[in-house]
Amino acid sequence: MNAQDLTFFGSIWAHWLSWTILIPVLGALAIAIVPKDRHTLMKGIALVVSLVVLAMGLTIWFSFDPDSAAFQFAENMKWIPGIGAAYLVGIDGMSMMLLVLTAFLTPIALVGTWTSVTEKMKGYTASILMLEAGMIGVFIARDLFLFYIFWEAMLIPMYLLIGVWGGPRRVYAAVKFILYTLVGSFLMLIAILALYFLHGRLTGIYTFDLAALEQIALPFGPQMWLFLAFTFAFCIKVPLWPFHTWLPDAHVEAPTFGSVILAGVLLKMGTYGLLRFSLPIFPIAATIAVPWMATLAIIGIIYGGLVAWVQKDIKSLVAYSSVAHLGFVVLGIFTFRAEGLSGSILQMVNHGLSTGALFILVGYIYQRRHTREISEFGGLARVMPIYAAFLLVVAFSSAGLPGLNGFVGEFLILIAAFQVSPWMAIPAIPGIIIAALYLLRMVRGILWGPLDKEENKVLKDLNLREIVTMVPLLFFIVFIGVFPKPFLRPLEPVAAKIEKRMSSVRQPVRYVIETPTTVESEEQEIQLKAEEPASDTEPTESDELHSAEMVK
Amino acid sequence: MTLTGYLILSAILFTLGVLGVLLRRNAIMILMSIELMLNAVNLAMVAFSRFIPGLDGQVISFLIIAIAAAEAAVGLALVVQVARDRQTVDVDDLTLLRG
Amino acid sequence: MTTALKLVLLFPLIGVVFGLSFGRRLPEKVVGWISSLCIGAAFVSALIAVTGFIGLGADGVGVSVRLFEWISTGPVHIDATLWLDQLSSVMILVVTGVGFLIHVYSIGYMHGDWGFGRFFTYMNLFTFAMLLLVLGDSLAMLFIGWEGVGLCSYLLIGFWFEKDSAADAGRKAFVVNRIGDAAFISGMLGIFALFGTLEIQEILHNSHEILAGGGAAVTIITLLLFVGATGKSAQIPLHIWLPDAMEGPTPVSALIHAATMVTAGVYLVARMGVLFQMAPVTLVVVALVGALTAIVAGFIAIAQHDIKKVLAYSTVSQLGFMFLALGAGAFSVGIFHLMTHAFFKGLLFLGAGSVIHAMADKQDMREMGGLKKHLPITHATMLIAGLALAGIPFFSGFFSKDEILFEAWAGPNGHPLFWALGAIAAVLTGIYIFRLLYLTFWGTSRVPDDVHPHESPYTMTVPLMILAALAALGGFVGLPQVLGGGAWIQEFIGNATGAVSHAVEAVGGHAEEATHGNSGLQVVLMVVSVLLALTGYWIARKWYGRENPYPEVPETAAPGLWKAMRQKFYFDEFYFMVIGRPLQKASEWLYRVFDVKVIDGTVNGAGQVTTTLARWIAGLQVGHVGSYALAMAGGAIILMILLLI
Amino acid sequence: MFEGLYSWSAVAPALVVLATALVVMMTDLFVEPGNRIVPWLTIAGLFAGLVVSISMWGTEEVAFSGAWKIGAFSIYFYCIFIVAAIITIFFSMSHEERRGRFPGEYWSLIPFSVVGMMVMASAADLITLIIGLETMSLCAYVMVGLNRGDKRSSEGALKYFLLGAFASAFLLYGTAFIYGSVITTRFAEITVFVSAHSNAIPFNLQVGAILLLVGLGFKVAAVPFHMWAPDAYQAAPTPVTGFMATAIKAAGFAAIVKIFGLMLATSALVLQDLIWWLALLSMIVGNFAAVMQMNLKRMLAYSSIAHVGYLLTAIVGSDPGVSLQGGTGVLFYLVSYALMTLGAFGVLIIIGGGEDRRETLVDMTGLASKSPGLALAMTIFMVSMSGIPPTIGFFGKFYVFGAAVQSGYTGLAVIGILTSVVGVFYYLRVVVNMYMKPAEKSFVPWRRSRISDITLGVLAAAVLYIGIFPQSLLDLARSAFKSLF
Repeated sequence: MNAQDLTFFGSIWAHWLSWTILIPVLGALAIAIVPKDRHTLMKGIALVVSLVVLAMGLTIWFSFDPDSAAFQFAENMKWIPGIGAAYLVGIDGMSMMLLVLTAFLTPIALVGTWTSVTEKMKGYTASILMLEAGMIGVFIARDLFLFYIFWEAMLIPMYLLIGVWGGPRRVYAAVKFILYTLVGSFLMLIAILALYFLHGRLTGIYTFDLAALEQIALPFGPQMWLFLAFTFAFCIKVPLWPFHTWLPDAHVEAPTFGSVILAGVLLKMGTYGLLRFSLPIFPIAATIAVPWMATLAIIGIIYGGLVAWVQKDIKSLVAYSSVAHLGFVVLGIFTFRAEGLSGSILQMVNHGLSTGALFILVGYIYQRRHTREISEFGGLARVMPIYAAFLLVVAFSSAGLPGLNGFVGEFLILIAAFQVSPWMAIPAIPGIIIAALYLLRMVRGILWGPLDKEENKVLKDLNLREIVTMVPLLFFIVFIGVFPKPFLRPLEPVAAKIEKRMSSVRQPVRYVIETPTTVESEEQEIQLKAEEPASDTEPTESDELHSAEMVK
Repeated sequence: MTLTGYLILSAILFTLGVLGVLLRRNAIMILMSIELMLNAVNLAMVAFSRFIPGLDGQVISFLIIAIAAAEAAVGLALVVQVARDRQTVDVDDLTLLRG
Repeated sequence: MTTALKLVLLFPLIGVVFGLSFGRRLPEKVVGWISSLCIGAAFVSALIAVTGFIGLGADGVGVSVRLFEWISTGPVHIDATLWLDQLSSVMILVVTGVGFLIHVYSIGYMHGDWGFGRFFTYMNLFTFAMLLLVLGDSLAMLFIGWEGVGLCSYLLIGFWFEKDSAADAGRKAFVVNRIGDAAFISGMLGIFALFGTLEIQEILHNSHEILAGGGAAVTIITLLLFVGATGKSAQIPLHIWLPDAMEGPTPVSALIHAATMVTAGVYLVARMGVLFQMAPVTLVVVALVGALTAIVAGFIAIAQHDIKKVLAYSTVSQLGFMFLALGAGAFSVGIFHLMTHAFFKGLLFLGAGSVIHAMADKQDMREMGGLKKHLPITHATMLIAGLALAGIPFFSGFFSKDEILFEAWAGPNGHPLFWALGAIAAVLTGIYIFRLLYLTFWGTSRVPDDVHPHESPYTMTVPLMILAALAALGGFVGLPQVLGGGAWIQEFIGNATGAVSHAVEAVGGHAEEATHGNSGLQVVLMVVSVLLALTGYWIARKWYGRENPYPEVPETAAPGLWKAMRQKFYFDEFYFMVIGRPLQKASEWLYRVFDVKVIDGTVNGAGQVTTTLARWIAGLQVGHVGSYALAMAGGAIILMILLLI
Repeated sequence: MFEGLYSWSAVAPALVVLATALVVMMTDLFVEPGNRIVPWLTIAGLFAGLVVSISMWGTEEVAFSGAWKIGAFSIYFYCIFIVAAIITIFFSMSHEERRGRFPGEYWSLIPFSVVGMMVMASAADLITLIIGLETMSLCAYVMVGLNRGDKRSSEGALKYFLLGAFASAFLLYGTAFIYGSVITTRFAEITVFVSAHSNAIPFNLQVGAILLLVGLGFKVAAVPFHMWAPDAYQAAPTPVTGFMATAIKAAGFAAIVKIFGLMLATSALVLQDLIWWLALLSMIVGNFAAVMQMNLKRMLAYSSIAHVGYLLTAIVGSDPGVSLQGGTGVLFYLVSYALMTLGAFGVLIIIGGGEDRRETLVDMTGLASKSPGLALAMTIFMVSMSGIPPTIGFFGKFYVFGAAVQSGYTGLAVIGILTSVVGVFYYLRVVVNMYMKPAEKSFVPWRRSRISDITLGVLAAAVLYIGIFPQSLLDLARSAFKSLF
């Protein structure tokens, strides 16, 4: 079906992606006019809307061509021609995966936390839907300006979720979350502007279209700076060590829904940004940054794990474990190898599933006991066997047990890293020991041991709603572990494309550029020396001419 | 007397006015210092006008006198209001608003 | 045959699904028997598959059964493929056969436990994972099984999770195993980097091309794999988890911690034998670690009071023997011992379980003695197993252990020193097993009055008897040539690891078969090893064949050594002091000081600096008109100055 | 030279507003105090002025021998002024209901000051500009002091007045120097002179330019000429504060764009570097000092100083020869700033109660549960001021920083954007108080006025709508700026 098809369904189908954003927004507006005390109705609207989005996500999944690296479901509309920004959306395998993850986790988290919030329901449900719209927007935008709008716009609902419905230190956590993120993304804004003008100056075309921005060979100096600014913003979001300290606070204080989405989707935006922007637009800078990024990632893996190990609060344990897990993702990204890249993307999904599930499970016992201290529990397996089974599977998924989803991603990442250099992979490997340490400590503390607390003896096992929430998560945790192929396949073209882009500049990087005054001309040589110019990613001739003019 | 001479005189007057604003504590005196500054401007205007073609400068100086008058009117009214409210016109006492 | 092979995997999986669905709802008997029958069916399938395979020719190459493509991305292609050759044939038969017996035994043993269904679910899952481990054609598949059995081991050790000690032991087992796993993964990464694949057969096939002449790479890779093996097979320095693992129900100890899972390391080394043979340094390390473990664990076993602990250390020690064989280059002999060990050690554990069952869950041998009359079947079967373990001639253990000692001296990579170490361990074996028999079954009864020992039900004794038969006679499949046998099992397995030898010959290694002509030495060593076993018996008899064996003779004779042995040579304490505690302290420090104070302190510090700056800047606004005007005039002057510059 | 002398249409909008002011002043004499006819009459007159202004969009006319020029630029600003004035009057009416009546002359002071602003926006001569500026300022001094009986109000007014007069003297002195070196005060001729002498700018001209910078810097409250602003903003009745923060600031920037963005925007003068410093200091001082403010009016005063910094950043980056981005950015930003600031002050006016002043952070506590709509609107304004999409404030900031980046002042843009993180802190603190803290017990309910509610709703909607679809406003701003050439 194409855009000219003027049937009703055809026109909707032509803007299918836009509808995935619009529907939650409309849902939020609908919630806004619901009378104040109709809580169930509001939750119902939110659930129905998110299920509709999930259904749309699934149609996308099934009608997606997994073998194509091109952007599918693309839409292109005029928006702000005055600055060259257009409403460009479209998805490749990576975006599709994360879109579906978002659409999947939102209703799950909503059902999982159905009874955990009881006040200010209107704002809560509306924030949830706005958040969903914003997150999907981030993943489908192909225009840098549009991307940035979504990137920041979704901060506000998350900020409100943490700050209004959070724990005792919620205000601190919410403010820290938003300020920390904004430091990075505001700097990225300047970098976006600089990139935009640089591109305009080099090519004469002022645009935010990602496809165009990827084409140019940026001069060395600006490339480094811009890379730093972009990457800094993404690293805060990831969060890469040592920019992680907002995360435990945010997780601990956020309501369960917030934690699930924060861990499940929001953190992925950082790694998504690295893959979507930092690598393809600044390949040389990214290549130079490999040792640094890998070092930080590895420190994150070890450090996050060790610190998680000594946490008393379950949520904060899971939060630090996210630092470690995302360290793996970043490590995989900076291998620039196809298997590492697809492993990383898969690992994003895996982390979303398993950490999301963990937070939901923590939420269950929090709602029963109103505490998250590990020491307050013990022996729950006796009174809550179903819960115990779920927690076990999820914990082992998070620990990267083969046969469950976590292993596939981690293993691919390690393989890729080892191929780049053993020094990139081996130091990360203790991370999997440590993962066992902290997760088993958690399981030990919650499930095993004598059931010696009176409050715990009367705990009820999961009810049907709670089980229904977990089943889809567990299904995919096992499914991806056993049969990851359907999930890896759509990622392959994306990974191959990025690998190609990166390898086109990999060799000449060893070049030492001495004098800053001749940077641009050196850069030209570098570009010319690249052995096999990759036809679709290599700068076109006109770009070269423009940069030559710059030199003069 | 050369243009420079007039300008120097004007600058001295202006500076005296500035110093008056900075150092005086009585609102009326500050107002008068500002008038002094405006007169320094007038002097400069007229001097320029004297040494370059056209009479614009002299016309402008009349405008400035008018402005000075208007300012004095509003300013004195405000001083009166403050005096009524606070029984003082010492600007150093006017520190309710700060920080 | 391929279908049968798939069924081998499928039946335990059905058992798992069944257990998950109905484990808590149906009566014990039904659950127990259906679960056991799943394993039994798997055993039958395995028999069919193996028969089919042998029908193709006992010396043929393996058969691969591709299930589906597991991972395929970029250059990484990993298939879920099963590989049946002589080595895996032996393994699946042992796993399903012994597994089936232990399942049946468990029906009686676990009777009345509230987690009955859960237990059988775990056991089935374990069997599935173990089969995957031995059947996987790719290192990745093997690793899935490897971790899968680790998971089950974790769950089963901590089966009685309400006991703190059980929960802790399970965790310890998993974490220590993970250390080995980490090394295993590293090894796999290295292999993938060199070979571009993880398919074992492909790796072995290409090894001497890619690793022409060995070199550091293969040494490092094999060492890493070996570290992985030490984790799973409880070798020094990663042996500390196994004794604690005895917290699990006894059938678990029999199945997982004696017969099958702990031998996975041995299996791995044998499986990757080609690579190991190309790395002589590694082989020496393997042999030394094996021998050292055999001795150290033997000493520790002598000083344990807990019947299961004795057996646990005995297992560690026997695994050491197996590694000694592997290190000597005699891979098939190692597997042979693995098999006989599965019989007699499984039997010993089941017997111990029967004793414990009879003693109302008491495990301390100081409260036993003279149980022979209460538990005749248990006694008889355990005696057979003990004799096999000690290496008394014509019991199964005799053949395999004797072979090991011989190969340690004369194997492709053998050395008399290895033999000497093995010989010491053999004496120790005799001492601790006869000590166990003396203290448990013989002598006078020290049973407390409130305990009334009784023989176990048939579900438990029948498996004991079957295993006893195997333990007694199972060795004859490997009857050495000097005794007129064909060393059939070694030949058989050698076909799988033998590709090995042929490959290695090309690069100048010894062929395993090369030693088989050396029959004179073999006879001498065989006699010596029988003497060693008898020496062990003699010492045990001297020390424990008394009216009251307590206080034990070595305790009074060498109290210092005894204490060290009782305390397991302080491995746990040492690790805790050197690794555990510092790591915990470091983590605490990282969190409390570095994370909260330094990193987060910087972040919050930025906020505080902002506030301080803000207060200072806002403080400039003092409220005086004069100061405001001064700021303006000052600003104007500064602008003027900037202009003039 | 005299071709434009009799062009009445060029001054028609200003005349309409002037007439309004006079009529209102007269009417006030004849109706009893507090009669609603007076504000409505003002609104009607201002609206007429708005209609006349808009109807002249696209024309370009000169009057008073070239001292007055009306074009798209002027009309753009007329609209800002008049709309701000109308909204201010709406808010003033609600303000009256809570805080007592304004004196009758208040309603005429607003159109009078609008006339002054309009004169500034259409000035083509320094003298015209100064006359407009004085007209506007004198009205403003009086309006600040209108909270009779409040000691702070008169104090603030006096401070504002003294410093304003002081600044005027600098401005006039600067005019004198420019007149002395260029022999004229017409913008067009000065522009020609500057480009002709770009390699040898007379010293007098440079001194004059700096003195002008001081004077105009004062009017828009750029650091270090800003110190009156917090005091005056806090002192003034809240509607007046809103009016000052938007219309008066816009008028100041109309002058700055003309003079520093265009007339003197040449690298021969070092002004660019000087404004760089002003921009930098404004952003830092404004944002940091605002952190300490518990009084929201004072906080918004400092925040307006910060926003002046952002606007000056665009002026720094303004090089009309290369790109229109700087000037367009300023024009766009002024509208965005006006919308969100008026909205924020509108909320303050509505929550402001009778006896107590209710203008501190604490007074916002629990607003979300008391009045969710109001809280939502305030959140939108605060988010917009923080520069977070999808709001107009984001696009404005994006555009002005873009101007700086484009001209190579990336460093300034980086510092600016970092200080705006501090800004986010104090803007969102308002949101924190509204949403995340329990409601105060002693919260006295207030009477809602439909006019203010609708006004706020329209403002919030505009903030969002233009934030998402900024193109039309961008086009207007661009053609307005273009018309200056």
